[in-house]
Amino acid sequence: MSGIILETRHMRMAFGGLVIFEGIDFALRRGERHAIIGPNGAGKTTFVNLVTGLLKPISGTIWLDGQDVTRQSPQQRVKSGLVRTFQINSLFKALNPLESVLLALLERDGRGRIAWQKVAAEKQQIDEAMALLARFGLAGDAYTLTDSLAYGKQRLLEIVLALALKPKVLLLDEPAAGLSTQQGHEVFSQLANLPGDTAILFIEHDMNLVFQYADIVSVFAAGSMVLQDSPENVRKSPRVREVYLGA
Amino acid sequence: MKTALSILTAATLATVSAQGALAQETVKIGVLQSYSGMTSLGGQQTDFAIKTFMQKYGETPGGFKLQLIRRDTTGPNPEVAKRLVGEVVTREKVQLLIGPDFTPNTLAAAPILTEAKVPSFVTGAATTGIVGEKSPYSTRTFFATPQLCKPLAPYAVKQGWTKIFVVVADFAPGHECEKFFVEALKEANGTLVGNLRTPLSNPEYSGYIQRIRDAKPDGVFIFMPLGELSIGIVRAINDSGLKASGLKIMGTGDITDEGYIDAVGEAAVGVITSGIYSTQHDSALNKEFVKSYTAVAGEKNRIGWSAVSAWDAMRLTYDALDAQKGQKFDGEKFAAFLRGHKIESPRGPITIDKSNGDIIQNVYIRRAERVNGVLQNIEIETFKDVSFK
Amino acid sequence: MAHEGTNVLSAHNLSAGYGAAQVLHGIDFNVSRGEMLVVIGRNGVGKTTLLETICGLTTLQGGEIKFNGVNIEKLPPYKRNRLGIGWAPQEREVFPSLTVEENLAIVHRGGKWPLEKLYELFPRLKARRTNYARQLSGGEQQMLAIARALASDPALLLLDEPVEGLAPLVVQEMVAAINLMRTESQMTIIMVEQKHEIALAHSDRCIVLDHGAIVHASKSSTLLADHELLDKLIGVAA
Amino acid sequence: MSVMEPAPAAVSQSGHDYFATLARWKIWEILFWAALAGCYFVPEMDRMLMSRVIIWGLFAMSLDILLGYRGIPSLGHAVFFGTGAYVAGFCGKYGWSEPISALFFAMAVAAALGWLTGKLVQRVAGVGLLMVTLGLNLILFDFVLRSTDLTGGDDGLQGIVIAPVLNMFRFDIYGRTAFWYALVVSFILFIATRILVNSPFGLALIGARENPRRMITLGAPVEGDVSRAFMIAAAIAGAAGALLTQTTQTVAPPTLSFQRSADVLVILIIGGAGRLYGGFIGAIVFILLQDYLSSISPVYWYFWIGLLLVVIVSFFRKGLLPSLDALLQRFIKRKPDAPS
Amino acid sequence: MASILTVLFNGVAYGFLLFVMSVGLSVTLGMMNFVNLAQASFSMLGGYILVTAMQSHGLPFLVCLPIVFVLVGAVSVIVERLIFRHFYKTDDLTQVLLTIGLVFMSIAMATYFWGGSYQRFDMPSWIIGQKEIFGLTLETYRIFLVGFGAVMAVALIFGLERTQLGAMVRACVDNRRVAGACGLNTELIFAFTFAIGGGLAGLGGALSANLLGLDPNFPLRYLVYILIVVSVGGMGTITGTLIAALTLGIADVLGKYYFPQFGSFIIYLLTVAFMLWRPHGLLGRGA
Repeated sequence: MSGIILETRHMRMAFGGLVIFEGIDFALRRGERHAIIGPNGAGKTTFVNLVTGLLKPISGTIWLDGQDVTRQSPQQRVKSGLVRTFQINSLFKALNPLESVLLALLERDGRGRIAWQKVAAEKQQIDEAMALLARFGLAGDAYTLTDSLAYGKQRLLEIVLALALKPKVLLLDEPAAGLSTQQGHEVFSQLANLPGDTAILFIEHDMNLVFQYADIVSVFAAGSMVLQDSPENVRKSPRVREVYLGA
Repeated sequence: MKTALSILTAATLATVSAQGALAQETVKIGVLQSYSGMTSLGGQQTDFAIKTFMQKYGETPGGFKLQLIRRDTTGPNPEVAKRLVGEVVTREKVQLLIGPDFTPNTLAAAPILTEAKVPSFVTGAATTGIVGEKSPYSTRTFFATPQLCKPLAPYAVKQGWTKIFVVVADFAPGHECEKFFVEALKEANGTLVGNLRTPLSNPEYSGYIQRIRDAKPDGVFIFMPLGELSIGIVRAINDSGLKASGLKIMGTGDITDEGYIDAVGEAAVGVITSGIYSTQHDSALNKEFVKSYTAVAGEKNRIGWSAVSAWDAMRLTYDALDAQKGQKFDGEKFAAFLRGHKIESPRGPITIDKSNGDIIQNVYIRRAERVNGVLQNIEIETFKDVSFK
Repeated sequence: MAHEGTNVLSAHNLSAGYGAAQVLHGIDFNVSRGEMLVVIGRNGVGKTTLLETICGLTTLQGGEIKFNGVNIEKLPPYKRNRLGIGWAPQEREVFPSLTVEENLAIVHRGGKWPLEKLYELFPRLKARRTNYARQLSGGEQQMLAIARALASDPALLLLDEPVEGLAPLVVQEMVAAINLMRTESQMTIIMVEQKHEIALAHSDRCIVLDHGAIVHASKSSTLLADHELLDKLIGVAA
Repeated sequence: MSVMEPAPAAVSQSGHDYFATLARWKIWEILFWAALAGCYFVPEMDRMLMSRVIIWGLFAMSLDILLGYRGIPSLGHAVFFGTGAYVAGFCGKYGWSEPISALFFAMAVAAALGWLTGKLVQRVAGVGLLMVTLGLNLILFDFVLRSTDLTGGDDGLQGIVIAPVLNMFRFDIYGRTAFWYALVVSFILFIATRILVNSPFGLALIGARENPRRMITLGAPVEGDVSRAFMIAAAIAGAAGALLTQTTQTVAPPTLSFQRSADVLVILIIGGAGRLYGGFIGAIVFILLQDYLSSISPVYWYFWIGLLLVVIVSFFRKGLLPSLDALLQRFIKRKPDAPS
Repeated sequence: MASILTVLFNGVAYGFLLFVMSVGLSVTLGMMNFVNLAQASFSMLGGYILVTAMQSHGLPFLVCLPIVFVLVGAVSVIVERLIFRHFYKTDDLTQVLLTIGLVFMSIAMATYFWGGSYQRFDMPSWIIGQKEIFGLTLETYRIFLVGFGAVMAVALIFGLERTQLGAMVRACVDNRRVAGACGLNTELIFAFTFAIGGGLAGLGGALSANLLGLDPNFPLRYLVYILIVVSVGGMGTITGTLIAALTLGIADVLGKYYFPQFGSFIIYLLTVAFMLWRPHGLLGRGA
């Protein structure tokens, strides 16, 4: 593992009077597969929203690849390689997967503001979009309206959209939610095939998936990080059993 | 849809003109007034007046058969008015026009009427310099702003109401009226103690009325467009107690126009206005006019000055057509005939000016009172043959 | 009251869908008092549609449904609820602009489930009673949806994937709560669940849906034991 | 899910084809414009009315960029229309009588105003956006109406002189020049807009319409795009306004009234938003019917217009064009699919 | 000093006038999320019913008000059952188009039935003129308006907004399907709320028509004001509507007194500023 790619220092957050984090220190290393687990309402999604810039922390700093990005807009963070997916599908319903992925590629390559020539002229990006879709078994649905795709395929497209941006850090909020056990494994095995230097941070409730695919697990509970350790040690921790896993 | 419409229109036209061709020459008259929206009463009165007139004096003056083409200008909307004028002139081939109403519409229509040599009657626009100056074929039967705005100033000073507060609506006619009144007031040695321009969409006057109260004037002069504003301000001054404490309310006849005075209600009693026409005008012709108009329109639709202007436009049309009896209709001759023409109108005598076709008429100072339980404008003083300048 | 044996709900030759589209084809099943029936199957085979058909939210294209011996297929949803059918929908369909307490209060009918008892069942909700439902976390919304279904004092509870997206500990709590409901108040339950291990382990009987039709019905324990059949029906092995 | 057919070699090619087909001119499009041009030759056709229809169509199309493609409703679109109209009017009044260059100038001024408006509202959405644009519209209207010295107020600008187009075609009362001028300018701007909506930027606008939050997480400058969309829409609305001034040689406050903003929204929704042609179809239906109804029933035509709106939203929920399109699709589909 | 207080009082009175005019829309738009511009037409209908009852049937003013409330409420339920209920699920713009179409139709119908001119109101003598209160000369009708508006506001806030019924309505709006399956009779709740909203709009029309003048264009003339008040106040809150109405009313009257040259700018500028500051309105809920 070669150094830290994403870090939060004393990150504090509250909604009105309700304190979510007292001060989180968190580090993600390059190429790491890192899972966040914890009881519902522990602030896992809030953590992702803070890191990606949809929310602003009350105090503390966020560092991406050695840069302080606390004041950066979500767009700037995306440009720096920090990309996420959403817990509940957040796709372009009236577009098809090809158009959706192409949107991502055009933004990545800075060609999204071209107004004087046709989309069809962006040959390189179109080819890349088709290739990406093919890799995730979505080629046959490239022209199907996203809204009418099966749920599992929408989840996959969600991930393809994020991958299209060639992220350094990929944040996945419950990527297997709503999928059957088998589909969940399929998604994760695809993620396991990503280039080794892409760090992946994911929130997941299915412990089978967590223990099978994560290098390291952080456990959040009641506004703080209870434990950060290897899956085996987390599984054995009595504290984690008490707040999260149960008997 | 387009083609369907045009075929339909063409078919209607064909039948109409076929009927006309059998008899004598048809003169098509375009009637361009507001029939919808906030200013629709003008169009309504115009229609009643024309109908009454034609019932009374027949439909074939000078042997010409008249055909009316009505269009809705929707209010002061020059773009619409110009297009409608263009449409009735180029496609319907009207030879005469009653309207369009409102100054902006009149101004917009003028170039087309000049180019097509179509005589028109200005029955609803009061701005100065918009008649002969813009189209040599136009004739005004309405009034010009100074006719109403000037006489009240000397009248007020003569009554000893020397400190006057001026309230006008904040748009071009208001500005013009304010100018004329203030000039006349200075000439008559009155004092302007304050003035206000109020917005055109304005349901609430109390802030303004407090300003009037603070200025302690003898009288307030008001110019507001007919409708919500003209009703609202008189009522607001009355409700505030200012009228009861002795403030004289004056204004152009708009604020006690017969079409709206019932809505003003008790607040109107005692209001002094300058006007060109009142149903109470004492003449045989007027009594006859009121009787026959009411027979057509019913008691509920009272007679305002749009009705009289349209009536006089018809009178002038009939006179001019009679003069062309047996000839082919000629617009230029028609307009020329009217220059310097003088008629007796229900409002009193009127003269069409020789130089530009504008109107010279008596202006009356009236006081609103209840007559047999009905609010009326009683003429109390007459300024004779007031010029349009 | 129970005329047809102890059947709380019986569906006969049920066909339903949304508008003209047909999702369910000739479904037959019964649930008897105090029983827990689970409906399992792959994504999109019509499990949710089945529950919504019982609630009256779909277009019924044929067949009949009897609740406590009464035909209900023509009744509007709110009347079915008043007869005693409670529904806890999936996707956390709570009322976001109402507080937790309001969510419960507007449908509350007392009976076996006074508010205190609901809060006892889900203590987290009590802590957040004045918060708007949209401010709750996913798991809390799930609890609220179930509590809301109970608040109308149902004789039959329809649960749509009640443990989806919940932390393991909460899943255990939820399962315990469900068991409590059954033992304490003889509640009849129909539950749709993707996580078949949990579903089968805690239920009496099961039906398996595929393409809108029942392809298997048995005791839950039977199916749970038969790995081969389970694999064939819902493709468990990855 | 795992039983996906392997990507055939042709698939990547078909990606290009897909976008190329989307952008290709359809036969009905050519027919539409040809029919519009052909109106000129129909006897008894009111050409001034037709040029008005075309101008309204262009105006509605400009709103379509905002509403249909970016998903931003505006209740103040007449601000840009009126700005273009008044700028063209001022040009004509103060000696810049050459129409084409004045049209460009009017577009530029309207575009600048659009960009500023976009800056102002880019963080506002929904009702807030509607009310802010409505408020701006009311303020500008009030200003123009009251500034009689500058704008002529209620009477409108007087003394507008427009030189013949290309020094050859005079604007006459029969609307011959007006018709062609409006049609050609509108067609050129239509083509430009058509290119825009088929471009990567057009796709980005649609993306932000569908899901602005997701566009942000793709790194798109969503707020900047709002300004850009406003600027482009304003420029075209300004062109429509300038066309109206130049073809009628009149400009008065109704060109930037709230009523006009509402009308253009109605026209676009009637026709169907997000289709580029919705504005034109809506204008043809609405303006022609309005004209027809107000001439056969000057007093009560409001009733029939109202009824028209109610009927359209009842039976053509998404507007005429999409509803007819859906009908056509069903009809086409039914044939080959008949056996299954 | 006296003049400032009088102006302030007039501002409050104008604020309550705006409140009674807008509260009907506040109920249907705010609570039911239905953009019903035709509320302005219901207001007009209220005005015409008042006129007919008072002028033609000689009923006392105070007796007419409940009649207006009930009749307009009944009419609005009929319209709701026949037309509106089919449009609950459509987007805002479709609802705008539908209801503006109804407004146009109502204008033509009012012209047909009552004529194009302004109506005459002969108000009872106890309500016209002025009263001396704390040394200030105040208009009696405005005092009545303030009192009536205040009672109405309190009744609505505590009787509709903060009650079980209010929560039920919001639940139906949030998710109609689920609300039905949870035992709420959504049709009945919607119809009832609509009746309240329509009745209030009618009442607002009856109370304001006397001051503002009543003619067939009433809906179009005041639609913008109603929209401004409801949006500035924020969707879904009667309290917000009240605060917005009072703020705008006082600002308008004070502005006209101190800066008459700005005319209507003040109210428009305030609207723009408020909406930029709080796009969901003063008390509105976030997206």
